[in-house]
Amino acid sequence: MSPLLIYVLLSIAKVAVVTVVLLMCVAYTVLLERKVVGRIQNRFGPSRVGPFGLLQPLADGLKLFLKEDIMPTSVYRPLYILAPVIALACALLSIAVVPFGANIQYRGIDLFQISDLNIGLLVILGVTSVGVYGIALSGWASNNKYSLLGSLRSSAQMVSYELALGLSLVGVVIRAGSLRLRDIVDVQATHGILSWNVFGGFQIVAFFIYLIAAYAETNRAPFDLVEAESELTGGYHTEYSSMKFAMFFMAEYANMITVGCVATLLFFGGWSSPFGNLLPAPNNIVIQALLPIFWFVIKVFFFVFLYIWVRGTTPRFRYDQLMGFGWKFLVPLAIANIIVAALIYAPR
Amino acid sequence: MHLACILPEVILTLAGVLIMLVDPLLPRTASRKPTGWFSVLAMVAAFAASAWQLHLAPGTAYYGVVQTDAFSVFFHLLICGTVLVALLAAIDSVRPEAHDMGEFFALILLGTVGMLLMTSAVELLLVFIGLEISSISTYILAGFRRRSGKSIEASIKYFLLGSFATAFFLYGIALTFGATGTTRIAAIAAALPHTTTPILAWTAVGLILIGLGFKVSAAPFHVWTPDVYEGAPSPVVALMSTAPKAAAFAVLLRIFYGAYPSIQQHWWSLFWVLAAVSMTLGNLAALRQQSVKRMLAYSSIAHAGYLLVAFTSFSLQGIAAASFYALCYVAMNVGIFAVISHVGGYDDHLWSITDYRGLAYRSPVLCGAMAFFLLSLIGIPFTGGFFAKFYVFSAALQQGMFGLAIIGLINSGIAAFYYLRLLTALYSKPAQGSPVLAVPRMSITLGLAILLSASATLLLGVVPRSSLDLAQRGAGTLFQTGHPAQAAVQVVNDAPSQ
Amino acid sequence: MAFDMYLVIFLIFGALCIAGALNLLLQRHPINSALSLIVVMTSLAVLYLLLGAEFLAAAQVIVYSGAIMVLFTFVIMLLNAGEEERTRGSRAAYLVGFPGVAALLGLLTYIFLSVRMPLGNAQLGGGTLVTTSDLSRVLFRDLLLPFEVTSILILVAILGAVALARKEES
Amino acid sequence: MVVPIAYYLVLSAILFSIGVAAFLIKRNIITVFMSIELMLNAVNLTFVAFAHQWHQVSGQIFVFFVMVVAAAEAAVGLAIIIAIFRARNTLNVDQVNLMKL
Amino acid sequence: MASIDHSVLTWILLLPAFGAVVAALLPERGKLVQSWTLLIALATFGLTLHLPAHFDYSHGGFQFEINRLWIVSPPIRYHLGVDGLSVWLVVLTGFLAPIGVLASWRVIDTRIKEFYSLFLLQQTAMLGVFLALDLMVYYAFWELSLVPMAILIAMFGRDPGSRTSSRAAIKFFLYTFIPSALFLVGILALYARTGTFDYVELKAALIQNPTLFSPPALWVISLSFLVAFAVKVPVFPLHGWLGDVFSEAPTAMAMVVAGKLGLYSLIRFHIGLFPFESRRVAHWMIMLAVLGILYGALVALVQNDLKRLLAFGTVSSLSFCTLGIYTFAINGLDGAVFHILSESITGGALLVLLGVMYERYGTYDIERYGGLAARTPQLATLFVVTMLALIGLPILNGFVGEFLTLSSGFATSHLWGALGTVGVILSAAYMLWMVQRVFYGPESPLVHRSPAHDLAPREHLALWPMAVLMVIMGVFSPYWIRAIDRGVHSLSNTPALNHPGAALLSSQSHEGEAQ
Repeated sequence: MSPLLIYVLLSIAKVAVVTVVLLMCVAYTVLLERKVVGRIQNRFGPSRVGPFGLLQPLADGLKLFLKEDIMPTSVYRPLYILAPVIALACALLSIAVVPFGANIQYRGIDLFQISDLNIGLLVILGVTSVGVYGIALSGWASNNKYSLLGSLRSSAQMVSYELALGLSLVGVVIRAGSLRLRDIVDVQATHGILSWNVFGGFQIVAFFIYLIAAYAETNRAPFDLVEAESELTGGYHTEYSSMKFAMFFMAEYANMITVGCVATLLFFGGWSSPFGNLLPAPNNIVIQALLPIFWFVIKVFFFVFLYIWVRGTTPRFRYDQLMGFGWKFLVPLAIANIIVAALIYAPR
Repeated sequence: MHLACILPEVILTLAGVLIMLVDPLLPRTASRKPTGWFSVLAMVAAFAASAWQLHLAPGTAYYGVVQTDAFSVFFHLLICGTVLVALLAAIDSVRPEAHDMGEFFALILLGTVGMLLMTSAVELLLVFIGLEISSISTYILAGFRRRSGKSIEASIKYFLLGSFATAFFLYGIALTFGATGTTRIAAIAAALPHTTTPILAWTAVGLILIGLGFKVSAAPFHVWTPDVYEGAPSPVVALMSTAPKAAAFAVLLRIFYGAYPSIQQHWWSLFWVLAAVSMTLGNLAALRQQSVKRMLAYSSIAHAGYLLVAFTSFSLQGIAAASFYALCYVAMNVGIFAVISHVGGYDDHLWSITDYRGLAYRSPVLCGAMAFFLLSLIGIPFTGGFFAKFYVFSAALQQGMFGLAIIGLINSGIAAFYYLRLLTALYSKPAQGSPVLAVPRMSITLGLAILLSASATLLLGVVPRSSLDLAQRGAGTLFQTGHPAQAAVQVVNDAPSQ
Repeated sequence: MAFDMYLVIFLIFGALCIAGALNLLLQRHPINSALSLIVVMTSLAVLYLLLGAEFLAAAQVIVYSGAIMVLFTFVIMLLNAGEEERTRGSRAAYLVGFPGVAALLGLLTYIFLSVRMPLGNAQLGGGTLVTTSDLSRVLFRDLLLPFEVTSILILVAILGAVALARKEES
Repeated sequence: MVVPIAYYLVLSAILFSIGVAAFLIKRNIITVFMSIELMLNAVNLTFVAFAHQWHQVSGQIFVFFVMVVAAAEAAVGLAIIIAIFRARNTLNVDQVNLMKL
Repeated sequence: MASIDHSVLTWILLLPAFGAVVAALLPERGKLVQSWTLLIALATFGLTLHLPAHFDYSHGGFQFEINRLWIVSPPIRYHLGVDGLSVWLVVLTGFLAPIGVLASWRVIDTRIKEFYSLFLLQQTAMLGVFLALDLMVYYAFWELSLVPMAILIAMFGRDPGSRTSSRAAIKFFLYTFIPSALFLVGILALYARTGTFDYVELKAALIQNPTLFSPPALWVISLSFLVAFAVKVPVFPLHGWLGDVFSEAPTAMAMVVAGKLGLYSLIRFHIGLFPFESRRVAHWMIMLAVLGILYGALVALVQNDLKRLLAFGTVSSLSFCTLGIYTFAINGLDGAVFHILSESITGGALLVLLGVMYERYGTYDIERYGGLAARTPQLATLFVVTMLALIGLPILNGFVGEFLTLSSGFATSHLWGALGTVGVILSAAYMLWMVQRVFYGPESPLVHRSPAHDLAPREHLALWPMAVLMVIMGVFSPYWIRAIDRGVHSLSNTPALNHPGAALLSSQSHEGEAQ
């Protein structure tokens, strides 16, 4: 086979595997959420379908797939259909630049990352920023006042918090001197937990800014004003049902996972072990390849769990509080953080 | 040393930021007038700093991005002085109870920073950013009287057409970059004679001229001018009809004489046409106007045309004449708009020429000042307007531009007609039955503003020597730096003799 | 084949740009125009990548598609702008505008094609990839002052946006 | 793997011209404003193409600054558009005509 | 020469300007402003008298010169000086000023400060025109002279603030301004080649270096000069503004508006700078002059408005000067300049008289007058004397000028000379007819109703000096001609084309620099 053909085939395989795994993760994150929130609220959550309700996602999926596709009469049809597609596509797209494990290559092809770009971080930011359209357009195309209000809120919210989010990453970039995600992880790999950006890189403030801003970006509690049931019924997806609704749903959870991945990569040392070089490197090539993935998954799981935990326990912001918090607190704090980071790293 | 080159800009930026910081801390009901006084103070400081820059050795700073030389200092002084007068005129003309006055003054200060940078920048990128700063702040200021539909309408028109022009200007820069591989003005001049794609540079010249033509409101790119002047608050018009325009002219001079001297034969005819059309169209349209502000808007188009005449004479005198014209033009225009902003009122309840009838009987001093400015606009001797026109046309005639000079001077005759219409209206008795609206007492600041601009106009007409000297010095620096090609030729000629 | 790849990508995204731009022109609803513009901008980002400007490509998506156009759609939604009425418009725009635009296009195309040889070709790779650090080296040294001055620009814009959008208290 | 730079330039000229045409015939202020953005984007493409040709970073940096400027313009422009909608309740340029053009 | 000789011209120029500024600042209390203006006007007149008193009649060049660099680049010089041509015009201007003040004493009762300061400004402008020897300075004063006039017409027209008065103001301004703009092109064109604005240097340069300009270029430049001056005179087809201005302007301003500025400029700058080109247009100008004489007189015949009648009479009368100038005979030039002086005085006197009548009866309509002589004999006497001077009765001043110009006209062309003489007869006709209708015959209802006030002391003060002067000038004309002769000698045909102009001029310019 020609090298090009191998390249193409392997790439397609990578994409397929990652997509499937991601979608599976999404499905089970939903289950996890229902379970954990259930526990937090002193109930069990789904437990009927399969052992511990493990088949529940499958059932949900089947239901949504098979449900009648309702097209409300007064919607603006092209955008009404396009919106969930945009949302899901953007949610899935950013995973393409995330490295899941160490740089292990087969025939010159990186196995654990779909695409290694010099500007990986920027690509993630870019894709996330385009993701706004999914929500914004859905609300507008629905021709429903609740939807419109929801999407107006979300556009404003996402644009506002994107600023703080972007600014919070500058410190990390300064430390690594690169926008490439592998480079960013590499500088955190040496001394384990001590050299992670969140501790050793003095980016703990940035980390919290990132986390808060990311919650707002994904429209999750406590920033879920976009779909605040008590005020806006379903918010932007009030008019959506069946598969199109499912796409929004999947997008939301995929975004959560992406945020978890990015937080892991940027602040928690990515796939590197918390013990750094303290542990001897395993000899077995397979373990060598899979151990980083293990660390990576653990960390991402932590963030996903955190999402659910926060959702279960915190009350929702009011809209003006949300905006005030973003502009008057997070953005200045992020700028201050940049200055501090610059002062720390300038002598180097 | 680097900071010294942008000292006036730094002062104004700090002052603007300070106003913005202090403004929210003031009690809601407190008068915002002190911010106005503070900005006046800052502008005086900037003026002094610019004057101090005269003693600096000319040179560039910040890796060759800005240049301090007689040319930039001349325009610095001009702009700072003009904005100072406009500020003085604005302090009492705008409603004192308004809460956004802090922003108003901060915007003026920051906008001035943009204009100042335009005049001293020798990197097209900085020129572009300076242009945008000054433009955006004027777009906003034009719409500052939000309760009036006209004001915001002026703002949107100004904004859309201004941004449209910016795109052309930018395209021109892009093609220049394509032809020469650089955006430094001196480097462009050096690279241009050797470029393999001169046609790109020629196109660039045209596009830049379109872009800046809008900014200086030269016909046929003038469509926004009358509407914007009519709709915007008069104190703002006093500012935006003068300082940003002068800055745009400085940029035109800097770019065309600094960067494109070697393809002069390709652009002078464009200026010829632009000048002739601007003068004629502006004056003819002004003849039909009833509104004083619209009339002055068209007259400003015509004045842009007179100024462009100076560009056609590719000479040191041409640059000096253009600079001097800009100076005189801003002096008289800022003055007349200061008067109008007082007479017409903040909401322009007096707007037509008939409303101005008999002003001499109501407030003779204001009217005298206005008459004086009108005379200067006509170009009567012993006013700045006369010498300005004189220098421009003598520069043009020295290059044999008889046609243009005759068009120009016939135009100044036409122009005299509509100025006189206003002038005689001022000195006629008010029409029977028309309500005589009292002109409020003139405040000290406004008086000061008018006094400053009137004395500047008079001095420029009687003893133009020192300002003309500075203009010529500035022209000298520009003309020299613009001629590396000639310098190279000289070196070649010198070679055999050694 | 590789040669073709590059040209094909260029043609695809170039065509996408033009299609988007034409759609902007032809659509009557502002939101459709906005979306067409987003298509143009995103395709341009791809073209930037082809020209070796990866940072710009990302910035294009983030700034234009992700920020500026979001603002546009936001405002369209906020004002609930409907389909534009086909008012006659100024006849001058049609009479002078279209020949003018056609002339502009013809002229520019002619000029660019006439200098096709001296301008040379764009090549993928070949050391022309401009990395972010290359950019920042020029940006923060040679063009430090313009960069700093940009902050004034943004300050002015913020001031203005606040001042204009605020409701007038009466 | 080559494409003549001139093709990029022609593409940008086409986009620019469509922008100008849209500026002239569109009647909705927001769309008019968008056509200006299109023009700026076209210019950006020219810059990038030339930057590639000259191997000059400064061309790309210019684009970077244009983006910043475009963002600032968008903020101000949209604020003005909101203000005019409040004042006049229309977004049609032909109805924004208190003053004769 | 006394030391004041070096600065006297500056004093003459600045005193009225200074007076104007002070007048603008004075409070409007009683007759304070009027008195101040009168004082200044008299002082200026006194200063101007210094000139003929210390004039060196043996010397043909410029005297009392002052020559300083004003602006370096382009080189504009503050160059003043008088010669035989201008000296009496300066004195005349000074002489008429106090009379103007006296004539306006009571008539102007509103916006007094404005009136008098503009009046004094006008004075400065006119003196500047006669004194300036640098073309730019000259042009500056030339243009400046429009402004006070236009504003005063607008403000103090017959019906202040009416459409007609502002139209008259605008008409006057534009008529003069537009040709002046072209005139400026001409000046700049001269400068572009010669590099100087100085009259003396320019003249020398043009004579020494005839190849500097191509003949068509010089021809066009000379035409731009000619048109600007001809409008101001006004020469026949360009007189459209005069009627309106005469009927609208206040007396004191109408006195100075016509004639001397334009005619002086024609002689000094058209003939002086372009001897060849001006000769090329000579027969056209003579023709226009004669047409003007006839046309003015004929139109004056049918006027019913006193001021309009006077306006057309003035056109007619001034055309004698034009006629004299373009004969290029020494007699003609002498006569022309002399006629400028006498016409200014007589015309001024007539305007004052009309003003006096208007003050009393409030109209200029001839139909409404009649039989005035019986009620106001002093007025009638002075009127008749002035009228006789105007129609050129021997022993009065008008005769000298008309005789000299017409005789040289005859020498040039019998036809034109003869027609000009017809004009003299016509002017006698309209004048006498007018006097007959106004002063004699039955008393009109208007005159009958109104109380009869004869001339007041102030009016006597204004009128008698002029009347006396008319007689003196008619009898002792050589006293004036002596100076004028020196001034115009070099311009006339007899020696002009072969006289050693270059040598003379270069010696003059050396002198200028020495001072």
